[in-house]
Amino acid sequence: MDAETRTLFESRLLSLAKARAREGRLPEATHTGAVKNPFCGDEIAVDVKLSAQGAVVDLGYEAKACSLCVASAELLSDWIDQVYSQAQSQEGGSPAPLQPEDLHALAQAIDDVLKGGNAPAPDGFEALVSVAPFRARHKCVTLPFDAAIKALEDKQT
Amino acid sequence: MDAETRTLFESRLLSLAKARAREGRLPEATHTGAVKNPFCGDEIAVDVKLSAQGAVVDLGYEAKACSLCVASAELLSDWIDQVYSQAQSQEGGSPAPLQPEDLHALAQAIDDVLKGGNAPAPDGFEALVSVAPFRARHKCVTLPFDAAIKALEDKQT
Amino acid sequence: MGYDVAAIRAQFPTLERKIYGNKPLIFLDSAASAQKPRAVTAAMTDFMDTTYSNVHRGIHALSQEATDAFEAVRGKVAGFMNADEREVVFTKNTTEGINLVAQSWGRKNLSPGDEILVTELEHHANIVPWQLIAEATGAKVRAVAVLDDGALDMDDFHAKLGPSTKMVAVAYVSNVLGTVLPVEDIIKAAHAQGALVLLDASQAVTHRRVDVKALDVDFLVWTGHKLYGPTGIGVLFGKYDLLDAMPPFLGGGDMIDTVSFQGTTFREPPYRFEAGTPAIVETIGLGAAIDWVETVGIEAIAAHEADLLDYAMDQLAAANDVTVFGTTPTKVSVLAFLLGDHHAHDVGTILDRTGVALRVGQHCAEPLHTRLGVHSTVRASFAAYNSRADVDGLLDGLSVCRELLG
Amino acid sequence: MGYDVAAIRAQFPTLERKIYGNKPLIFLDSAASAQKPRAVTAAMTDFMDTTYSNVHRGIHALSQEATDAFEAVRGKVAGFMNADEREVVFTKNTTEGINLVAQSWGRKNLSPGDEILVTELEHHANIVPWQLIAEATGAKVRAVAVLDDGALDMDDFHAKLGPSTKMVAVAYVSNVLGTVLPVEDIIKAAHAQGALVLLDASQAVTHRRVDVKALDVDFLVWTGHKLYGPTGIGVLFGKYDLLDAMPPFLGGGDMIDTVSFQGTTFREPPYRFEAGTPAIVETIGLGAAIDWVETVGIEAIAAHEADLLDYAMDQLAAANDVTVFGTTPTKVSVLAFLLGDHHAHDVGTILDRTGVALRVGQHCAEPLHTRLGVHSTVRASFAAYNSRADVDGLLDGLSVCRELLG
Ligand SMILES: Cc1ncc(COP(=O)(O)O)c(C=O)c1O
Ligand SMILES: Cc1ncc(COP(=O)(O)O)c(C=O)c1O
Repeated sequence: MDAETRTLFESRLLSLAKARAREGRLPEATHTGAVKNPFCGDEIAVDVKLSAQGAVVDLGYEAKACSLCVASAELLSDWIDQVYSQAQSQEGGSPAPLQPEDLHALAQAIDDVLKGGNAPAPDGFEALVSVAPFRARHKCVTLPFDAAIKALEDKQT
Repeated sequence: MDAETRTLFESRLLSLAKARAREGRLPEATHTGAVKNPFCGDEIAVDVKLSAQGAVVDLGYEAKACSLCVASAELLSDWIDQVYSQAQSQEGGSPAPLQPEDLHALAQAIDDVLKGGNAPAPDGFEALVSVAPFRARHKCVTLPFDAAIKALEDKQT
Repeated sequence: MGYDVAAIRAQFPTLERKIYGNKPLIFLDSAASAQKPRAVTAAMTDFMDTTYSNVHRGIHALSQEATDAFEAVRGKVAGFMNADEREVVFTKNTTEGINLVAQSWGRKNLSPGDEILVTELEHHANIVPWQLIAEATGAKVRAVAVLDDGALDMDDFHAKLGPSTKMVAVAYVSNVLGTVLPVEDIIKAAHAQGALVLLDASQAVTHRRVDVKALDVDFLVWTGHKLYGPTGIGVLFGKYDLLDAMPPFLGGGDMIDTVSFQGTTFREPPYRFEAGTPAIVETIGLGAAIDWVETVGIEAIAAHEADLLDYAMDQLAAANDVTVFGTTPTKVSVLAFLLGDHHAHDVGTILDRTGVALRVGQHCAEPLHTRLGVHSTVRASFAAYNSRADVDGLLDGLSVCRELLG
Repeated sequence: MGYDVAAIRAQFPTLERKIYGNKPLIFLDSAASAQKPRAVTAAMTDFMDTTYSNVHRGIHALSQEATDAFEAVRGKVAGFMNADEREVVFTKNTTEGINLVAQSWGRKNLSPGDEILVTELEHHANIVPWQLIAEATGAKVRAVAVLDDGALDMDDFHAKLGPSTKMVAVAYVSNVLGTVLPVEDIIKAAHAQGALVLLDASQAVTHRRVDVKALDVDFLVWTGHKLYGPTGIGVLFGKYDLLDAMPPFLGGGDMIDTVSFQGTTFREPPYRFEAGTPAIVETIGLGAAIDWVETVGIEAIAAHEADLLDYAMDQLAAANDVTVFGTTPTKVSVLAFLLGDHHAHDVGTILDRTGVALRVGQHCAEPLHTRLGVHSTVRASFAAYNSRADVDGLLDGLSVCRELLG
């Protein structure tokens, strides 16, 4: 097998996808976004619970999707969690509100990485570099981002 | 110019078409059939007046059509006239009734001539032999026959 | 003389492709669309280089030649499925053919309370057009159940078929399971209830002889690109009297009798349903594809494919981690499966890198996947040009999948 | 550097044809359909020989390559007419494009009392679809008059345009008269009344640069086979928001979001309107045709054709027995005429035998011929590959007609 494929399937993406550690719907979500990849039928729904101040209280997702999509959702959950809730509240300040623009920027950065740009992967998303040579799979990776953006752009549920 | 084309356009068809001697609608037609060649838009209507016994009392046509179609209508009028009205009545017998089958048979014979079969042209239709090499014009010649058959198959008007 | 697969492969230039550097292509995606033999591409190019002209419209020599060649294919298509020429309507693909019937026949003949019977295993092309016309007319679409082995549930069919059923629209062969449906029984039962039957023969004409007269089917549709022919051309068969009673579908040139602002009248079938400049070159290509298939022999192709299917099924059965969907005895060489609990996409990605081209996902049959309780499947399909070596290549590829996916 | 018509002709194999034994072909029927340069046939064959696969559906290398090539043409088409990619819907021809808008937009937006404004000079493809949808919805089709010289009667247009007008569907260029309509004025006036405008640009894209943004047109349709491209492929441009508000036209694969018997949802434009396997190879060919046209330069082609038209018009004017239809200053190289009072068919038959291929009849524009008070016309049309020698051939042919027809 070629090196690219080996790298992809030996990356932590596969184990992330197997563990599905963060999967689960939020019964008390304030925002929800579901998207589908019509080419393969893969689907993912992302739930977010924001506080009145816009801070992330909780988030979850549910996916009928391939390993790359699930892994990407896991990485995204991690990131949101780290950056917008726990990290900030540990320092005692009030948690930063999560804005659609933040996700747009992140999605753009991920897209650049996939398209093989020279920019380094955003912190925490290094594993996605291995998907770059697999053009037909890029959409698998970006699907959770689309769902999350859709969730935030949605009015409160 | 090639011989085929010369023969066609020097045949009596062109002068028949110019004269249009028999053109005219029948106000008292018992049967009427109109057809159109959708490829070029040419149209012809054939009127027939039959006696109660089915003998041809009168016939006419009106055509917005090319010279070959008009010439063919002229020849057809002539033929019906000769065979079914005047000719028979001159011999003192009662005129033979004109049946759709007679026209079908005639149309078939003309078709054979056009398609280049070896059968000789029916009496009176010899000039149509010159149309045979012009496949795209066959329909022009058969259009009046289609109209006449349609007229006879029509119920009384 | 045996089936000379090497000689057949040599007629398909694409099969010489190397991918990912130096991997020979193992093309197992013919159910999505087949490769084209040189005879087809050459017929199209020759026609464009020597005879091209619009058809049905000119009196000049080229237009006459082009029209003759075009209409000769109608005769060839009619012969291929034992129809009359005037029952052959050229469409752009299967999808357009089904929409044509749904819209033209349906708008005239469907009313609230009427039912259209489809099955759970249909391609979306044989579901969505009926849903659209049902919504427009108040009719209802009902779906016959599929059994676990991929067979149609004939009890459910008979239970759902009734006096309200106006149309039974079913696949002749499933594009996922390969199941050949008992269409003779379906047609007889439907006719006994006064319902018409449309067969989606997209995956049937490629694997067996189809005879519309013997079937006594009312409408039958298929698509050129799966029969080794060009894209952009499909076929709708309809019994003449049915076609003749149907209003036009699309309006435009060639399908009219006379046009005026007082009122427009329409031509007889099949022309009434062929508005505008047809896919002339593609029709010529379709004629060449039929010639090609008939030269090899559809029965010979079917026998060869059946051998490949048996071989593949045996090998996959030997591997304990492969689940095959569609295991009826009447099955053509379309083979959907899953490897362990791995997502089809991951399997497909790895197979692709080993040179094996096949399709993963729902294959435009989402309701069937819902029924099967799986999200997606891997589908290998075998055509005239596939060999046992291709099957071996698939199995080797699956070994790599096991290694990488754990 | 001048326009090297010999070099251009050399790229069209059909132009080397001899007919009726040894007569060189003088092809003056490009308005019906244009001949294909080698670049187009080669692009199609190369694609079928190396890259062919169904699109949008596979993850394997070939499918990805085919999809990329296919979608790249969408970008090329968008660039060609200054649209956005997602505003480009692939159809099978102009006729389907107009029917798509009539059915999809029309069924949603037309009600009794509404009016659709067309003109007396339209091709049937821009009349019949509106008549069909008018009949279905209770709307009314009205036709703007044409003046004796072939210009649109703008007074009549303004008189008929009003608050009831919901759609103005007009030809950009007449396929019989060659008249270029004042589409900028038409669009402004229509928008001022709240009506949408569809331009039938079938005969426009071949003769001039078309810019949908500069025009601010709502829908614009054309067909590949007249632009030196393949049959079976056409283009519908629609402003994105209009497309986005339209229900689907045909249902099937590729245009859906999710399918179930509980309810199906549809994708965004342009995919919502592209059901089933598209004309993949033909789309690739269309891309090659656009490249070919842009390499020669649409403006250079237009200038060359204008020169041929002037030359032909002068020669025909010198002959006192020729009546030309369409004599406005804004006229492209489409030239309808009659010789004396001879029927167009007789003239066409003789011309054909001299090697001149052109079209006679009503050119799918029966109402226009009714308006002109003639039953049919002879139509010569000049394309990129025609030369002054072709015009001379036409004139020689007319001399033969005079001799034989008296
Ligand atoms: C002005 C015009 N509109 C529409 C059409 C129809 O195009 P198509 O037959 O490719 O649909 C044509 C050509 O036939 C045309 O010239
Ligand atoms: C069973 C079946 N029906 C319909 C279709 C649709 O065919 P097309 O996309 O050519 O319209 C396909 C193939 O895609 C098919 O397999």
